[in-house]
Amino acid sequence: MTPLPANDVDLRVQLLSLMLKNPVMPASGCFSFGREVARFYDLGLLGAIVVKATTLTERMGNPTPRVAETPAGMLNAIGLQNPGVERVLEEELPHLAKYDNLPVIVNVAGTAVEDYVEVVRRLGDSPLVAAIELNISCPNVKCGGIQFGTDRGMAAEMVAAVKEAATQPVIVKLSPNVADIGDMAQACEEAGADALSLINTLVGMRIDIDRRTPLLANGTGGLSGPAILPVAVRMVYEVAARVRIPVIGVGGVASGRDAVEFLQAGAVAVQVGTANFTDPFACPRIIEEVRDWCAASGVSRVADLIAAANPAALRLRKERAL
Amino acid sequence: MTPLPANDVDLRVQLLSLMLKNPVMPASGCFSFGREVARFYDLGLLGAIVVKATTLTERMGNPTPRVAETPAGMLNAIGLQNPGVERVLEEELPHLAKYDNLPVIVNVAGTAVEDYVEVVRRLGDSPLVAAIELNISCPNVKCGGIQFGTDRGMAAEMVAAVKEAATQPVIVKLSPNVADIGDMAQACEEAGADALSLINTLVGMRIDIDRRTPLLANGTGGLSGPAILPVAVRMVYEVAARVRIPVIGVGGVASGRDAVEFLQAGAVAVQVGTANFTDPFACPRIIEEVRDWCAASGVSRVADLIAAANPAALRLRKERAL
Amino acid sequence: MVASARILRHTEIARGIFDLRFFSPDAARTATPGQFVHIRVSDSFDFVLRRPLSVCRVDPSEGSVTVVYRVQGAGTRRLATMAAGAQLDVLGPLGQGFPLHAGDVRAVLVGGGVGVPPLVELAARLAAQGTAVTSVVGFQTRAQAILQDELALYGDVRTTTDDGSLGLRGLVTGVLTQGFVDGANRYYACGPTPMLQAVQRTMAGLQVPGYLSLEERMGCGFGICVGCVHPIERDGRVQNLKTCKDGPVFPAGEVLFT
Amino acid sequence: MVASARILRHTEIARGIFDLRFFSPDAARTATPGQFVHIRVSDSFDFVLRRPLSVCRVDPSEGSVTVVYRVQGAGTRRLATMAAGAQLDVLGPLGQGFPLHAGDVRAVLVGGGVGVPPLVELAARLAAQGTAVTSVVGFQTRAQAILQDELALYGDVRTTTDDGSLGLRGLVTGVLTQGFVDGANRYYACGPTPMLQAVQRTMAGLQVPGYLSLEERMGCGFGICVGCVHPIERDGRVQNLKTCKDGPVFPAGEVLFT
Ligand SMILES: Cc1cc2nc3c(=O)[nH]c(=O)nc-3n(C[C@H](O)[C@H](O)[C@H](O)COP(=O)(O)OP(=O)(O)OC[C@H]3O[C@@H](n4cnc5c(N)ncnc54)[C@H](O)[C@@H]3O)c2cc1C
Ligand SMILES: Cc1cc2nc3c(=O)[nH]c(=O)nc-3n(C[C@H](O)[C@H](O)[C@H](O)COP(=O)(O)OP(=O)(O)OC[C@H]3O[C@@H](n4cnc5c(N)ncnc54)[C@H](O)[C@@H]3O)c2cc1C
Ligand SMILES: Cc1cc2nc3c(=O)[nH]c(=O)nc-3n(C[C@H](O)[C@H](O)[C@H](O)COP(=O)(O)O)c2cc1C
Ligand SMILES: Cc1cc2nc3c(=O)[nH]c(=O)nc-3n(C[C@H](O)[C@H](O)[C@H](O)COP(=O)(O)O)c2cc1C
Ligand code: FES
Ligand code: FES
Repeated sequence: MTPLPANDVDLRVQLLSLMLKNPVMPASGCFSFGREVARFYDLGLLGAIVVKATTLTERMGNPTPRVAETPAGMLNAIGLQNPGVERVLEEELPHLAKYDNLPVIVNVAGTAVEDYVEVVRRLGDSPLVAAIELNISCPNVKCGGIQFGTDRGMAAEMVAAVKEAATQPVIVKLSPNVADIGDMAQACEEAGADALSLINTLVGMRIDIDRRTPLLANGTGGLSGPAILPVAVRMVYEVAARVRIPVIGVGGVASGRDAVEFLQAGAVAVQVGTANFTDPFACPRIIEEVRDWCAASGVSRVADLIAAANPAALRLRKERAL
Repeated sequence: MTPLPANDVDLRVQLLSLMLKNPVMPASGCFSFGREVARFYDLGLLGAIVVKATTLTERMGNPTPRVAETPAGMLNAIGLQNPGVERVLEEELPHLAKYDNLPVIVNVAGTAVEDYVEVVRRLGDSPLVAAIELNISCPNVKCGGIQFGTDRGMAAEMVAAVKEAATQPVIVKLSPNVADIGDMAQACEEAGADALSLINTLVGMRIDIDRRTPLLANGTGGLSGPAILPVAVRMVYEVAARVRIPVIGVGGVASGRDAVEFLQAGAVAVQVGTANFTDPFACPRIIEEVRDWCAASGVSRVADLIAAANPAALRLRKERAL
Repeated sequence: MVASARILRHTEIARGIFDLRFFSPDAARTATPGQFVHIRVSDSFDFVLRRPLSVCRVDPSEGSVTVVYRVQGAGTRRLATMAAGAQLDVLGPLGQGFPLHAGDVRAVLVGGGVGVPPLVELAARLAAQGTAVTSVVGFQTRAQAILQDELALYGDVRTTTDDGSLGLRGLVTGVLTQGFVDGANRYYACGPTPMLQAVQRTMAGLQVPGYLSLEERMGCGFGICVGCVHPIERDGRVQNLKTCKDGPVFPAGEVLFT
Repeated sequence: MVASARILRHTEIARGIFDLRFFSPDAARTATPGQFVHIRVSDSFDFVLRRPLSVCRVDPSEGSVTVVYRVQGAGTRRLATMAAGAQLDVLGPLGQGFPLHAGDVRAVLVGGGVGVPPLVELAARLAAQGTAVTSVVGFQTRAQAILQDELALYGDVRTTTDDGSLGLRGLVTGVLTQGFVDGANRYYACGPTPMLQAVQRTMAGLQVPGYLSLEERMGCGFGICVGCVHPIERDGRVQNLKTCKDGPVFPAGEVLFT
């Protein structure tokens, strides 16, 4: 393949009805609602934005410490702190209206199916919300969240109920803390999910050995960052070869090469989480690195990379395109 | 706590009927049968030795590449290459007889219950073998291995069958690729396991983006190394609070502090895997680091650290001691 | 806001405590006392999180910022290996620093351990606006005492140590008596949480208002992870505010401890 | 066997190709051509695996070992930043090198790219025992050609490049004709797997026995992980032997390619 000028690379990818200007978006909970990062760069550069998990009513979250460092990663146990869906709609989202072509994806969490449904219903009235990301995989709250993501039947029930209430497309975010991710993915697809994002965090723990107690106040937390990238790539690879709906890759993306790896595994786009903490400019940097890699590798359309290393997924993609 | 002279630290821990001179042993598959490392240091320094997975008949393993590097870790897909139990007994183990007080733990793998049982039966005749480690968690062979480790019923059946055939204590090595590790642990305990070791590797994948294909010939591989330590600590913590049999901690141990972390989580000993590749002297170094940490922290008996950060596990331990 | 800043000076000023000065004209111009910088100690994934360190001094004419830190764990140990001349990845200044009140006649500054550094720039600014400064600083032991000479440029300094090896034996609160705070309009405190809690209680009893600079573990340092919160009673309700963005300095009367 | 070795010299000898000399008297004394050293490029967990590099030259009097490597990925990129004077964590020499046969009159050495380095020490030892040496070395392009002068000290050197920018255009096997190998008792080859495969086939056809130095991804480098195996036909059966311990050099006739 002969190198290309970087400007000749077409970075666009199609996600459901949305044509994203590039395949890179921040991951939920790692970008708040965008206001802080807007001080650093133009959010209009992003392919899309996924905002912090939103629940029906305000949540205070867990006690601190809520974060801990691990080799090539971190643990978090935020516990879904957010002001509740009404204030999210009134106070947190409006500033995003000023960006051209910046699809806003709202991550939804809760403790019972009815909560999720109600949040989704309220978001349904907002023209700013391009899609819902259903967080059935949060490991950091006592009830709700992750158990929906590790039980096939509960996941399917949740997805079906939410789909009925939703006016926007529903992306279901899967938990990696399962024995068979392909099966969970299929259950969600069958229940009506429009797309999947994976992975949420792995459950982990660090102990403060000098104080002889878990470092996080919550005990356990969610492991994210480069450490989990190989697990995420494997799951994306497996799921993309199993379902016909689009898959968004999440987990440890810190460079353009990482993003390309997820695309080749079968993802149509990637989310960037922890890397935003290490480097506030991570997202625009990764977009440029994807562009540069494509140019150097003679790839004129980034969409051509999708599932390039995953023949079974590529076959499914082609079938779908027919 | 006031510091102690390093020589005053008692490193011994009790594992089943074995009094180990210290809590550090190499992990299966990361030390071969000990011969190569014996060129570097006296194996008699180790708390115990766990040798490479042994199957009924010789196995050639998977095609190469079999290893890949990942952030703070590596993937492997060795595929259980080994000369089969007869040659293991005849050629690989005898050299270990010359070490005083070096319990030899043989890791057993296979594809069907009968294979496992037969290997265990043959090992039963060897006075050199102090314990069996049942590998129901190898992610790198097509049939057998991991499916026993991710299905409650199959695990229990396997453990029961092996226990019936075994003359030595049976340690069951658990897979982390499950939604509920505590439940798997309990299933194994109820089926008669004498102890548990955890974790084996997480299933992962890397893609060679320049060649557009998974890097490992096998596609997926097992993720090990510091990256997985928080997952392993969490699982040890959970399992130690759930079962009454002893737990051995494995996953990412690279320093004395890491070993102490596992002990405080509830492990009675730790296994060191990937760190042997980074540093051939990892095991004796970690033993000395544990000693130094204890001395600096005023801990006179390393056994007192077990479950120190895990009140529920400590309670179980005390009940058991009564 | 994010800069690759050259290290101008890096010296050990007490056992395991370092003074690090780097070149960052923007930060030197804009930083206020009580704000912090968020430093990436290595480009290795061993450290995916940055380390927050308080601004100790700024020198706008030299374009330099100084932080003073103690080697605590792996990250600060790594930082301590970096030599003058090397480039440092610095984000900041971040957060809300100590508010100055122009009419204050006298202020009491209370610092514990590596909570002392931000008080130095604060003392300088208070003195510059004509507020008399008295400092009370506490350390575990003499070998870890730092920055008393710097603080002494701006007013009286009382020192306490846990073991009595320097100054008064005991805690900083032992110094904070009615007579000592007489005439003080305000206090400013930074140090470990138990100290802040004790100071808050003592000064409330003495009816002196003030500010506390809180220390919470941080993910991002600029408000996007919601990791670093502390319960703050404000507008009649308890809120978990971000210490990196809404703090680290809060009015003492608003800060809740559990 | 494991040493913290001081870097004596570290220079870029062609675009992205470095010559690294380090001080290791033991290794310099015991290493044989075809053996390798296993280098830890950083103490960061970003690199849990060491990198294998062939011994290119040893100088027992100076106590030095030289390796020549190409920057390939993150690890060698990191290695390339280390300056002379720095300490390097080196394990080795490891593996089985090229066997020398005292009575050989003439040997043909075949190298491709960064497979050329081990041939230099080999050529020196062959020459020292009176074996005439002819080398054939292939590169992608002129800018990546290395070590021809060093090899020329011990005999004729033919060069090929894929793009014809230096020497013959084409592959090394283009040179390996009946006439060329005439009188050769043996060949020694090191380079990328497709090259080794082609050389093995060609030389078998020309009925010259020889040795291949194989390249497999390594975990440990000394035999404990069983990651680096290659199928070898020995004692009448196919065995997956460890290239780090039983190799990297094997008799060409035993090596199976799929
Ligand atoms: C706003 C603020 C200002 C600070 N200013 C100073 C200062 O001027 N001088 C100084 O010496 N120290 C200061 N600290 C504490 C300093 O940030 C920690 O000592 C340092 O981050 C420890 O890093 P480490 O890599 O050595 O420890 P590690 O234990 O390896 O750190 C692991 C993780 O825990 C975090 N962490 C560990 N200890 C603390 C702690 N006590 N407080 C907050 N995070 C911690 C680290 O930032 C990192 O994310 C400040 C903390 C905060 C929140
Ligand atoms: C016995 C032996 C001798 C070698 N001698 C030389 C030499 O003298 N000069 C030289 O330039 N190169 C040599 N190589 C190849 C060299 O080891 C790799 O180029 C190097 O490991 C790549 O590391 P990296 O960090 O740059 O690449 P990365 O892609 O970041 O490496 C990731 C992992 O893959 C391994 N890897 C990547 N490419 C290769 C490869 N081609 N072969 C083996 N492992 C690889 C690395 O060792 C590491 O474990 C030799 C390889 C072997 C097996
Ligand atoms: C601090 C923090 C908060 C998070 N909050 C959420 C959340 O609210 N909803 C959600 O679906 N995922 C949440 N996640 C998970 C991330 O969106 C992402 O799935 C995960 O971190 C893996 O990606 P990474 O390795 O790039 O961080 C959070 C992660 C972190 C680190
Ligand atoms: C190269 C390699 C080979 C392994 N082979 C085995 C094996 O044969 N049997 C087994 O039970 N575990 C095997 N394991 C898993 C380790 O014993 C250990 O559970 C895992 O690597 C986690 O520990 P670590 O992070 O310290 O490496 C292997 C791991 C590696 C890296
Ligand atoms: S540290 Fe991330 S919000 Fe404060
Ligand atoms: S690299 Fe580990 S056995 Fe060869």
